[in-house]
Amino acid sequence: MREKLIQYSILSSILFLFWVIFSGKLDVKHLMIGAVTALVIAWICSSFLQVSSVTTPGIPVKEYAVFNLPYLKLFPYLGWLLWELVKANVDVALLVLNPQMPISPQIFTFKKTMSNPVAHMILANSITLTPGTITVDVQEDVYTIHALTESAALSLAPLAGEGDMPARVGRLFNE
Amino acid sequence: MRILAIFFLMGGFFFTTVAALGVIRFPDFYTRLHAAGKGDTLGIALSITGLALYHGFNLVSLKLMFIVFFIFLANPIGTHVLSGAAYKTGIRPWTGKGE
Amino acid sequence: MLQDKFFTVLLVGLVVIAFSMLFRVFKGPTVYDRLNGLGVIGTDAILILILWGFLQKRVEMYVDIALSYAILGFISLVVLAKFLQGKGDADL
Amino acid sequence: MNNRFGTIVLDISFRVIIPFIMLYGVYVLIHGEDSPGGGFQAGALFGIAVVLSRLVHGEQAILNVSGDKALILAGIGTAIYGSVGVVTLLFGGNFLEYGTLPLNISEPGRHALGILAIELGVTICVMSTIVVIFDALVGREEE
Repeated sequence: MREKLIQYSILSSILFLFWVIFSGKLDVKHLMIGAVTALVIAWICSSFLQVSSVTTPGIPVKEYAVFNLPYLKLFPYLGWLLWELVKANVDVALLVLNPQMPISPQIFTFKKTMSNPVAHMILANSITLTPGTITVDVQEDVYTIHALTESAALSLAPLAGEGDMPARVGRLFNE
Repeated sequence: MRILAIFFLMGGFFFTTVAALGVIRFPDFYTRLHAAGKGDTLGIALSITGLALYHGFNLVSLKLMFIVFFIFLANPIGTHVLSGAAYKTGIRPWTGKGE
Repeated sequence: MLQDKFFTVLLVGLVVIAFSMLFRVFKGPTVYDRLNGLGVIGTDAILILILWGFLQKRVEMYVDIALSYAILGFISLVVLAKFLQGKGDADL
Repeated sequence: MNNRFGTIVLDISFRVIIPFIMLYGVYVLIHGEDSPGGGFQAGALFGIAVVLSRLVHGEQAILNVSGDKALILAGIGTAIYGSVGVVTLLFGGNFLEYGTLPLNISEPGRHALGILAIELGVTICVMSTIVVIFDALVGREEE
Protein backbone atom coordinates (compact mmCIF):
# COMPACT_ATOMS: atom_id res chain seq x y z
CA MET A 1 0.00 0.00 0.00
CA ARG A 2 2.77 2.42 0.97
CA GLU A 3 4.62 1.43 -2.21
CA LYS A 4 1.56 2.33 -4.28
CA LEU A 5 1.20 5.69 -2.57
CA ILE A 6 4.85 6.53 -3.35
CA GLN A 7 4.34 5.58 -6.99
CA TYR A 8 1.19 7.66 -7.15
CA SER A 9 2.91 10.74 -5.79
CA ILE A 10 5.93 10.30 -8.10
CA LEU A 11 3.69 10.10 -11.16
CA SER A 12 1.48 13.01 -10.18
CA SER A 13 4.47 15.26 -9.44
CA ILE A 14 6.08 14.39 -12.81
CA LEU A 15 2.77 15.19 -14.52
CA PHE A 16 2.44 18.47 -12.65
CA LEU A 17 5.99 19.45 -13.65
CA PHE A 18 5.10 18.82 -17.29
CA TRP A 19 1.94 20.85 -16.90
CA VAL A 20 3.96 23.82 -15.60
CA ILE A 21 6.47 23.52 -18.46
CA PHE A 22 3.74 23.36 -21.06
CA SER A 23 1.30 25.87 -19.67
CA GLY A 24 3.87 28.52 -18.82
CA LYS A 25 1.19 30.47 -16.96
CA LEU A 26 1.93 30.75 -13.28
CA ASP A 27 -1.33 32.30 -12.08
CA VAL A 28 -3.44 30.53 -9.49
CA LYS A 29 -6.21 29.44 -11.86
CA HIS A 30 -3.98 27.56 -14.29
CA LEU A 31 -1.86 26.02 -11.52
CA MET A 32 -5.01 24.78 -9.80
CA ILE A 33 -6.31 23.22 -13.03
CA GLY A 34 -2.91 21.60 -13.54
CA ALA A 35 -2.77 20.14 -10.04
CA VAL A 36 -6.27 18.70 -10.26
CA THR A 37 -5.57 17.29 -13.73
CA ALA A 38 -2.32 15.67 -12.62
CA LEU A 39 -3.98 14.04 -9.60
CA VAL A 40 -6.96 12.75 -11.61
CA ILE A 41 -4.81 11.39 -14.45
CA ALA A 42 -2.45 9.71 -11.99
CA TRP A 43 -5.48 8.06 -10.38
CA ILE A 44 -6.90 6.92 -13.73
CA CYS A 45 -3.56 5.51 -14.81
CA SER A 46 -2.54 3.97 -11.49
CA SER A 47 -4.48 0.82 -12.35
CA PHE A 48 -2.13 -0.17 -15.17
CA LEU A 49 1.17 1.10 -13.83
CA GLN A 50 1.96 -2.16 -12.03
CA VAL A 51 3.44 -4.82 -14.30
CA SER A 52 4.35 -8.35 -13.42
CA SER A 53 7.90 -9.57 -13.91
CA VAL A 54 9.14 -11.48 -16.92
CA THR A 55 8.68 -15.09 -15.97
CA THR A 56 11.74 -17.21 -15.49
CA PRO A 57 11.14 -20.71 -14.21
CA GLY A 58 11.82 -21.14 -10.51
CA ILE A 59 11.54 -17.47 -9.55
CA PRO A 60 8.22 -16.22 -8.09
CA VAL A 61 6.33 -13.52 -10.03
CA LYS A 62 6.94 -10.04 -8.71
CA GLU A 63 5.17 -6.75 -9.34
CA TYR A 64 7.12 -3.83 -10.72
CA ALA A 65 6.03 -0.20 -10.91
CA VAL A 66 6.61 1.39 -14.29
CA PHE A 67 7.83 4.74 -12.99
CA ASN A 68 10.13 3.21 -10.41
CA LEU A 69 13.32 3.90 -12.32
CA PRO A 70 16.87 4.46 -11.09
CA TYR A 71 16.64 8.10 -12.15
CA LEU A 72 20.12 9.11 -11.02
CA LYS A 73 21.85 6.26 -12.82
CA LEU A 74 19.79 6.93 -15.94
CA PHE A 75 21.57 10.15 -16.90
CA PRO A 76 25.09 8.74 -17.41
CA TYR A 77 23.52 5.89 -19.34
CA LEU A 78 21.62 8.27 -21.59
CA GLY A 79 24.81 10.24 -22.27
CA TRP A 80 26.63 7.05 -23.23
CA LEU A 81 23.67 6.06 -25.41
CA LEU A 82 23.74 9.41 -27.23
CA TRP A 83 27.41 8.96 -28.05
CA GLU A 84 26.72 5.43 -29.29
CA LEU A 85 23.88 6.80 -31.42
CA VAL A 86 26.21 9.31 -33.07
CA LYS A 87 28.70 6.52 -33.80
CA ALA A 88 25.91 4.34 -35.19
CA ASN A 89 24.82 7.11 -37.50
CA VAL A 90 28.30 7.73 -38.81
CA ASP A 91 28.54 4.00 -39.51
CA VAL A 92 25.24 3.92 -41.38
CA ALA A 93 26.13 7.11 -43.26
CA LEU A 94 29.42 5.60 -44.40
CA LEU A 95 27.58 2.48 -45.58
CA VAL A 96 24.98 4.51 -47.45
CA LEU A 97 27.53 6.76 -49.14
CA ASN A 98 29.81 3.86 -50.09
CA PRO A 99 29.05 2.89 -53.72
CA GLN A 100 29.73 -0.82 -53.12
CA MET A 101 27.55 -0.87 -49.98
CA PRO A 102 29.42 -3.58 -48.04
CA ILE A 103 26.57 -4.95 -45.98
CA SER A 104 25.87 -8.49 -44.85
CA PRO A 105 22.46 -8.44 -43.15
CA GLN A 106 21.57 -11.28 -40.85
CA ILE A 107 19.08 -12.23 -38.18
CA PHE A 108 20.22 -13.77 -34.92
CA THR A 109 18.88 -14.28 -31.42
CA PHE A 110 20.39 -13.86 -28.00
CA LYS A 111 19.17 -14.16 -24.45
CA LYS A 112 19.33 -11.69 -21.61
CA THR A 113 17.74 -12.72 -18.35
CA MET A 114 16.18 -9.82 -16.49
CA SER A 115 12.98 -9.89 -14.50
CA ASN A 116 12.09 -6.19 -14.70
CA PRO A 117 10.02 -5.50 -17.85
CA VAL A 118 11.03 -1.83 -17.88
CA ALA A 119 14.65 -2.88 -18.20
CA HIS A 120 13.69 -4.99 -21.22
CA MET A 121 11.96 -1.99 -22.78
CA ILE A 122 15.02 0.21 -22.31
CA LEU A 123 17.37 -2.47 -23.64
CA ALA A 124 15.25 -3.10 -26.74
CA ASN A 125 15.02 0.59 -27.56
CA SER A 126 18.74 1.06 -27.02
CA ILE A 127 19.51 -1.83 -29.35
CA THR A 128 17.33 -0.30 -32.03
CA LEU A 129 19.14 3.01 -31.70
CA THR A 130 22.72 1.77 -31.80
CA PRO A 131 25.19 0.45 -34.35
CA GLY A 132 23.56 -1.48 -37.12
CA THR A 133 21.08 -3.51 -35.07
CA ILE A 134 17.31 -3.37 -34.68
CA THR A 135 15.14 -5.38 -32.32
CA VAL A 136 12.72 -7.39 -34.41
CA ASP A 137 11.02 -9.34 -31.67
CA VAL A 138 11.18 -9.93 -27.93
CA GLN A 139 9.64 -13.08 -26.51
CA GLU A 140 10.02 -13.19 -22.72
CA ASP A 141 13.78 -12.73 -22.57
CA VAL A 142 14.88 -13.92 -26.02
CA TYR A 143 15.72 -11.11 -28.42
CA THR A 144 15.52 -11.48 -32.18
CA ILE A 145 17.90 -8.98 -33.75
CA HIS A 146 18.44 -7.90 -37.34
CA ALA A 147 22.01 -6.73 -37.85
CA LEU A 148 23.33 -4.76 -40.79
CA THR A 149 26.91 -6.05 -40.63
CA GLU A 150 28.83 -8.91 -39.09
CA SER A 151 30.74 -6.65 -36.67
CA ALA A 152 27.52 -5.06 -35.40
CA ALA A 153 26.16 -8.49 -34.55
CA LEU A 154 29.37 -9.46 -32.80
CA SER A 155 29.55 -6.28 -30.75
CA LEU A 156 26.07 -6.92 -29.34
CA ALA A 157 26.37 -10.64 -28.76
CA PRO A 158 29.98 -11.83 -28.85
CA LEU A 159 30.73 -15.51 -29.15
CA ALA A 160 31.66 -15.68 -25.46
CA GLY A 161 30.26 -13.65 -22.60
CA GLU A 162 27.78 -10.86 -23.10
CA GLY A 163 27.88 -7.63 -25.03
CA ASP A 164 28.56 -4.21 -23.63
CA MET A 165 25.02 -2.88 -23.88
CA PRO A 166 23.11 -5.71 -22.18
CA ALA A 167 25.69 -5.63 -19.40
CA ARG A 168 25.21 -1.90 -18.92
CA VAL A 169 21.42 -2.17 -18.79
CA GLY A 170 21.76 -5.04 -16.36
CA ARG A 171 23.95 -2.93 -14.07
CA LEU A 172 21.47 -0.04 -14.43
CA PHE A 173 18.75 -2.16 -12.87
CA ASN A 174 21.01 -4.20 -10.56
CA GLU A 175 20.21 -7.48 -12.25
CA MET B 1 25.89 29.88 -29.12
CA ARG B 2 24.58 30.76 -32.58
CA ILE B 3 27.54 29.03 -34.19
CA LEU B 4 26.94 25.89 -32.13
CA ALA B 5 23.27 25.99 -33.09
CA ILE B 6 24.09 26.30 -36.79
CA PHE B 7 26.58 23.44 -36.45
CA PHE B 8 23.86 21.27 -34.89
CA LEU B 9 21.38 22.21 -37.60
CA MET B 10 23.84 21.38 -40.37
CA GLY B 11 24.65 18.04 -38.75
CA GLY B 12 20.99 17.23 -38.35
CA PHE B 13 20.28 18.10 -41.96
CA PHE B 14 23.19 15.92 -43.09
CA PHE B 15 21.92 12.90 -41.16
CA THR B 16 18.36 13.41 -42.37
CA THR B 17 19.60 13.49 -45.96
CA VAL B 18 21.63 10.35 -45.41
CA ALA B 19 18.58 8.64 -43.91
CA ALA B 20 16.48 9.53 -46.94
CA LEU B 21 19.23 8.37 -49.30
CA GLY B 22 19.50 5.13 -47.38
CA VAL B 23 15.76 4.53 -47.54
CA ILE B 24 15.94 4.89 -51.31
CA ARG B 25 19.21 3.01 -51.90
CA PHE B 26 19.21 0.00 -49.56
CA PRO B 27 18.20 -3.32 -51.08
CA ASP B 28 15.51 -4.67 -48.77
CA PHE B 29 12.96 -3.72 -46.16
CA TYR B 30 14.99 -4.37 -43.01
CA THR B 31 18.06 -2.50 -44.21
CA ARG B 32 15.88 0.46 -45.17
CA LEU B 33 14.48 0.36 -41.67
CA HIS B 34 18.03 0.75 -40.33
CA ALA B 35 18.50 3.96 -42.28
CA ALA B 36 15.09 5.35 -41.33
CA GLY B 37 15.21 4.36 -37.69
CA LYS B 38 18.64 5.70 -36.83
CA GLY B 39 19.35 8.45 -39.32
CA ASP B 40 16.02 10.12 -38.87
CA THR B 41 16.06 9.95 -35.09
CA LEU B 42 19.46 11.56 -34.78
CA GLY B 43 18.89 13.99 -37.65
CA ILE B 44 15.64 15.40 -36.33
CA ALA B 45 16.84 15.36 -32.72
CA LEU B 46 20.02 17.26 -33.61
CA SER B 47 18.10 19.81 -35.65
CA ILE B 48 15.55 20.47 -32.94
CA THR B 49 18.32 20.74 -30.34
CA GLY B 50 20.01 23.27 -32.60
CA LEU B 51 16.80 25.26 -32.86
CA ALA B 52 16.40 25.17 -29.07
CA LEU B 53 19.98 26.46 -28.64
CA TYR B 54 19.27 29.16 -31.20
CA HIS B 55 16.14 30.22 -29.35
CA GLY B 56 17.87 30.59 -26.01
CA PHE B 57 16.69 29.18 -22.69
CA ASN B 58 12.98 29.65 -22.07
CA LEU B 59 9.76 27.66 -22.04
CA VAL B 60 9.70 27.18 -25.80
CA SER B 61 13.14 25.56 -25.83
CA LEU B 62 12.06 23.32 -22.93
CA LYS B 63 9.10 22.22 -25.05
CA LEU B 64 11.44 21.63 -27.97
CA MET B 65 13.60 19.43 -25.74
CA PHE B 66 10.48 17.53 -24.72
CA ILE B 67 9.77 16.88 -28.41
CA VAL B 68 13.32 15.56 -28.76
CA PHE B 69 12.72 13.27 -25.80
CA PHE B 70 9.48 12.04 -27.32
CA ILE B 71 11.19 11.32 -30.65
CA PHE B 72 13.87 9.34 -28.83
CA LEU B 73 11.20 7.26 -27.17
CA ALA B 74 8.80 6.93 -30.10
CA ASN B 75 11.01 6.37 -33.13
CA PRO B 76 12.69 3.14 -31.97
CA ILE B 77 9.30 1.80 -30.91
CA GLY B 78 7.89 2.55 -34.35
CA THR B 79 10.86 0.84 -35.99
CA HIS B 80 10.48 -2.15 -33.69
CA VAL B 81 6.76 -2.51 -34.39
CA LEU B 82 7.25 -2.25 -38.16
CA SER B 83 10.05 -4.80 -38.23
CA GLY B 84 8.18 -7.14 -35.91
CA ALA B 85 5.02 -6.94 -38.02
CA ALA B 86 6.99 -7.61 -41.20
CA TYR B 87 8.84 -10.50 -39.58
CA LYS B 88 5.63 -12.12 -38.41
CA THR B 89 4.03 -11.62 -41.81
CA GLY B 90 6.86 -13.69 -43.21
CA ILE B 91 9.09 -11.25 -45.08
CA ARG B 92 12.56 -12.80 -45.13
CA PRO B 93 15.61 -10.55 -44.98
CA TRP B 94 17.91 -10.08 -47.94
CA THR B 95 21.26 -11.68 -47.22
CA GLY B 96 23.20 -10.68 -50.31
CA LYS B 97 23.87 -14.29 -51.28
CA GLY B 98 21.95 -14.29 -54.52
CA GLU B 99 18.31 -15.08 -55.11
CA MET C 1 18.09 38.58 -42.57
CA LEU C 2 20.81 35.99 -42.86
CA GLN C 3 19.38 33.41 -40.46
CA ASP C 4 16.01 33.62 -42.19
CA LYS C 5 17.70 32.69 -45.44
CA PHE C 6 19.47 29.80 -43.69
CA PHE C 7 16.19 28.52 -42.26
CA THR C 8 14.51 28.84 -45.65
CA VAL C 9 17.24 26.77 -47.29
CA LEU C 10 16.88 24.09 -44.60
CA LEU C 11 13.11 24.15 -45.00
CA VAL C 12 13.27 23.70 -48.76
CA GLY C 13 15.80 20.89 -48.34
CA LEU C 14 13.56 19.10 -45.85
CA VAL C 15 10.54 19.42 -48.11
CA VAL C 16 12.57 17.92 -50.96
CA ILE C 17 13.59 15.03 -48.67
CA ALA C 18 9.99 14.46 -47.60
CA PHE C 19 8.87 14.41 -51.21
CA SER C 20 11.65 12.00 -52.19
CA MET C 21 10.21 9.63 -49.55
CA LEU C 22 7.04 9.54 -51.65
CA PHE C 23 9.09 7.51 -54.13
CA ARG C 24 9.37 4.76 -51.53
CA VAL C 25 5.71 5.12 -50.58
CA PHE C 26 4.54 4.65 -54.16
CA LYS C 27 7.06 2.03 -55.20
CA GLY C 28 6.80 -0.30 -52.24
CA PRO C 29 7.36 -3.19 -52.84
CA THR C 30 5.79 -4.32 -49.52
CA VAL C 31 3.17 -2.51 -47.53
CA TYR C 32 5.68 -2.07 -44.69
CA ASP C 33 7.98 -0.14 -47.00
CA ARG C 34 5.14 2.25 -47.62
CA LEU C 35 4.50 2.61 -43.90
CA ASN C 36 8.21 3.20 -43.32
CA GLY C 37 8.26 5.98 -45.90
CA LEU C 38 5.19 7.54 -44.31
CA GLY C 39 6.87 7.37 -40.91
CA VAL C 40 9.93 9.20 -42.21
CA ILE C 41 7.69 11.86 -43.78
CA GLY C 42 5.90 12.24 -40.45
CA THR C 43 9.14 12.71 -38.53
CA ASP C 44 10.41 15.24 -41.06
CA ALA C 45 7.11 17.10 -40.90
CA ILE C 46 7.73 17.80 -37.20
CA LEU C 47 10.91 19.67 -38.07
CA ILE C 48 9.28 21.37 -41.04
CA LEU C 49 6.52 22.69 -38.77
CA ILE C 50 8.98 24.02 -36.21
CA LEU C 51 11.16 25.68 -38.86
CA TRP C 52 8.07 27.26 -40.37
CA GLY C 53 7.20 28.56 -36.92
CA PHE C 54 10.66 30.12 -36.63
CA LEU C 55 10.21 31.83 -39.98
CA GLN C 56 6.78 33.14 -38.98
CA LYS C 57 8.09 34.25 -35.53
CA ARG C 58 5.32 32.26 -33.82
CA VAL C 59 7.29 29.29 -32.51
CA GLU C 60 5.25 28.79 -29.33
CA MET C 61 2.16 28.04 -31.42
CA TYR C 62 3.87 25.77 -33.93
CA VAL C 63 5.63 23.78 -31.19
CA ASP C 64 2.24 22.70 -29.88
CA ILE C 65 1.09 21.71 -33.35
CA ALA C 66 4.31 19.78 -33.90
CA LEU C 67 3.95 17.83 -30.66
CA SER C 68 0.34 16.91 -31.43
CA TYR C 69 1.43 15.84 -34.88
CA ALA C 70 4.26 13.74 -33.43
CA ILE C 71 1.96 11.91 -31.02
CA LEU C 72 -0.78 11.31 -33.60
CA GLY C 73 1.70 10.18 -36.27
CA PHE C 74 3.46 7.77 -33.92
CA ILE C 75 0.26 6.18 -32.66
CA SER C 76 -1.24 5.84 -36.12
CA LEU C 77 1.97 4.20 -37.37
CA VAL C 78 1.92 1.69 -34.52
CA VAL C 79 -1.79 0.92 -34.84
CA LEU C 80 -1.54 0.52 -38.64
CA ALA C 81 1.45 -1.80 -38.30
CA LYS C 82 -0.39 -3.86 -35.69
CA PHE C 83 -3.50 -3.94 -37.87
CA LEU C 84 -1.60 -5.18 -40.92
CA GLN C 85 0.51 -7.69 -39.02
CA GLY C 86 0.04 -11.30 -40.00
CA LYS C 87 -2.13 -10.57 -43.01
CA GLY C 88 -0.88 -12.73 -45.83
CA ASP C 89 -0.93 -10.14 -48.60
CA ALA C 90 2.27 -8.22 -47.89
CA ASP C 91 2.64 -7.08 -51.50
CA LEU C 92 -0.15 -4.53 -51.37
CA MET D 1 -1.56 -8.83 -15.85
CA ASN D 2 0.02 -11.62 -17.78
CA ASN D 3 -1.53 -11.17 -21.20
CA ARG D 4 0.40 -8.39 -22.85
CA PHE D 5 -0.48 -6.28 -25.85
CA GLY D 6 2.04 -7.06 -28.58
CA THR D 7 5.61 -7.44 -27.40
CA ILE D 8 6.84 -6.33 -24.01
CA VAL D 9 8.36 -3.18 -25.55
CA LEU D 10 5.04 -1.89 -26.86
CA ASP D 11 3.18 -2.78 -23.71
CA ILE D 12 5.53 -1.01 -21.30
CA SER D 13 6.09 2.04 -23.46
CA PHE D 14 2.37 2.59 -23.92
CA ARG D 15 1.93 2.40 -20.18
CA VAL D 16 4.57 5.11 -19.86
CA ILE D 17 3.17 7.33 -22.61
CA ILE D 18 -0.59 7.26 -21.88
CA PRO D 19 -0.53 9.62 -18.83
CA PHE D 20 1.42 12.20 -20.81
CA ILE D 21 -0.95 12.01 -23.78
CA MET D 22 -3.87 12.60 -21.44
CA LEU D 23 -2.14 15.55 -19.78
CA TYR D 24 -1.30 17.03 -23.14
CA GLY D 25 -4.91 16.62 -24.23
CA VAL D 26 -6.12 18.58 -21.18
CA TYR D 27 -3.49 21.25 -21.88
CA VAL D 28 -4.64 21.62 -25.49
CA LEU D 29 -8.24 21.82 -24.34
CA ILE D 30 -7.68 24.43 -21.60
CA HIS D 31 -5.34 26.63 -23.62
CA GLY D 32 -7.59 26.57 -26.65
CA GLU D 33 -8.06 30.34 -26.73
CA ASP D 34 -4.44 31.39 -27.13
CA SER D 35 -2.83 28.39 -28.79
CA PRO D 36 -3.96 26.27 -31.71
CA GLY D 37 -6.27 23.34 -31.81
CA GLY D 38 -8.66 23.24 -28.93
CA GLY D 39 -11.53 20.83 -29.20
CA PHE D 40 -10.65 18.70 -32.14
CA GLN D 41 -7.01 18.00 -31.26
CA ALA D 42 -7.85 17.39 -27.62
CA GLY D 43 -10.57 14.98 -28.69
CA ALA D 44 -8.18 13.09 -30.95
CA LEU D 45 -5.58 12.84 -28.17
CA PHE D 46 -8.17 11.63 -25.64
CA GLY D 47 -9.57 9.12 -28.09
CA ILE D 48 -6.09 7.73 -28.62
CA ALA D 49 -5.45 7.59 -24.87
CA VAL D 50 -8.70 5.70 -24.27
CA VAL D 51 -8.04 3.25 -27.11
CA LEU D 52 -4.49 2.61 -25.90
CA SER D 53 -5.50 2.12 -22.29
CA ARG D 54 -8.10 -0.38 -23.42
CA LEU D 55 -5.44 -2.14 -25.50
CA VAL D 56 -2.99 -2.53 -22.63
CA HIS D 57 -5.46 -3.01 -19.80
CA GLY D 58 -8.47 -4.66 -21.34
CA GLU D 59 -11.87 -4.37 -19.72
CA GLN D 60 -10.54 -3.33 -16.32
CA ALA D 61 -9.37 0.06 -17.55
CA ILE D 62 -10.96 2.82 -15.50
CA LEU D 63 -11.62 4.87 -18.64
CA ASN D 64 -13.37 1.98 -20.33
CA VAL D 65 -15.43 3.75 -22.97
CA SER D 66 -16.67 1.24 -25.50
CA GLY D 67 -19.52 0.25 -27.74
CA ASP D 68 -22.86 1.81 -26.78
CA LYS D 69 -21.30 4.01 -24.09
CA ALA D 70 -19.19 5.70 -26.75
CA LEU D 71 -22.22 6.33 -28.95
CA ILE D 72 -24.13 7.86 -26.03
CA LEU D 73 -21.12 10.04 -25.20
CA ALA D 74 -20.94 11.28 -28.80
CA GLY D 75 -24.57 12.31 -28.47
CA ILE D 76 -23.88 14.08 -25.17
CA GLY D 77 -20.96 15.98 -26.74
CA THR D 78 -23.10 17.21 -29.60
CA ALA D 79 -25.86 18.08 -27.12
CA ILE D 80 -23.49 20.27 -25.08
CA TYR D 81 -22.39 22.04 -28.24
CA GLY D 82 -25.94 22.59 -29.42
CA SER D 83 -27.41 23.60 -26.06
CA VAL D 84 -24.88 26.41 -25.61
CA GLY D 85 -26.00 27.76 -28.96
CA VAL D 86 -29.69 27.37 -28.07
CA VAL D 87 -29.20 29.11 -24.71
CA THR D 88 -27.65 32.09 -26.44
CA LEU D 89 -30.60 32.11 -28.87
CA LEU D 90 -33.10 32.02 -25.96
CA PHE D 91 -31.49 35.04 -24.34
CA GLY D 92 -31.86 37.11 -27.43
CA GLY D 93 -28.56 36.78 -29.24
CA ASN D 94 -27.47 35.01 -32.39
CA PHE D 95 -26.56 31.33 -32.39
CA LEU D 96 -23.33 31.02 -30.34
CA GLU D 97 -23.19 34.72 -29.48
CA TYR D 98 -21.39 34.21 -26.17
CA GLY D 99 -21.97 37.75 -24.91
CA THR D 100 -25.59 36.99 -24.12
CA LEU D 101 -24.91 33.98 -21.85
CA PRO D 102 -26.96 34.45 -18.65
CA LEU D 103 -24.01 34.50 -16.28
CA ASN D 104 -23.10 37.07 -13.69
CA ILE D 105 -19.55 37.74 -14.95
CA SER D 106 -17.82 40.12 -17.30
CA GLU D 107 -18.16 40.00 -21.07
CA PRO D 108 -14.71 38.42 -21.81
CA GLY D 109 -15.30 35.90 -19.01
CA ARG D 110 -18.56 34.84 -20.61
CA HIS D 111 -16.79 34.57 -23.93
CA ALA D 112 -14.06 32.32 -22.51
CA LEU D 113 -16.57 30.13 -20.67
CA GLY D 114 -18.76 29.78 -23.75
CA ILE D 115 -15.82 28.76 -25.91
CA LEU D 116 -14.67 26.31 -23.23
CA ALA D 117 -18.12 24.69 -23.13
CA ILE D 118 -18.21 24.42 -26.93
CA GLU D 119 -14.75 22.88 -27.01
CA LEU D 120 -15.64 20.44 -24.25
CA GLY D 121 -18.56 19.30 -26.38
CA VAL D 122 -16.38 18.94 -29.47
CA THR D 123 -13.74 17.05 -27.44
CA ILE D 124 -16.21 14.52 -26.07
CA CYS D 125 -17.78 14.07 -29.51
CA VAL D 126 -14.46 13.54 -31.34
CA MET D 127 -13.13 11.24 -28.61
CA SER D 128 -16.11 8.93 -28.67
CA THR D 129 -16.19 8.98 -32.48
CA ILE D 130 -12.60 7.75 -32.56
CA VAL D 131 -13.44 5.00 -30.08
CA VAL D 132 -16.45 3.97 -32.20
CA ILE D 133 -14.30 3.84 -35.34
CA PHE D 134 -11.73 1.73 -33.52
CA ASP D 135 -14.44 -0.63 -32.30
CA ALA D 136 -15.77 -0.97 -35.84
CA LEU D 137 -12.29 -1.84 -37.15
CA VAL D 138 -11.69 -4.41 -34.43
CA GLY D 139 -15.16 -5.84 -34.93
CA ARG D 140 -14.51 -6.27 -38.64
CA GLU D 141 -11.28 -8.04 -37.70
CA GLU D 142 -13.05 -10.58 -35.51
CA GLU D 143 -15.76 -11.55 -37.97
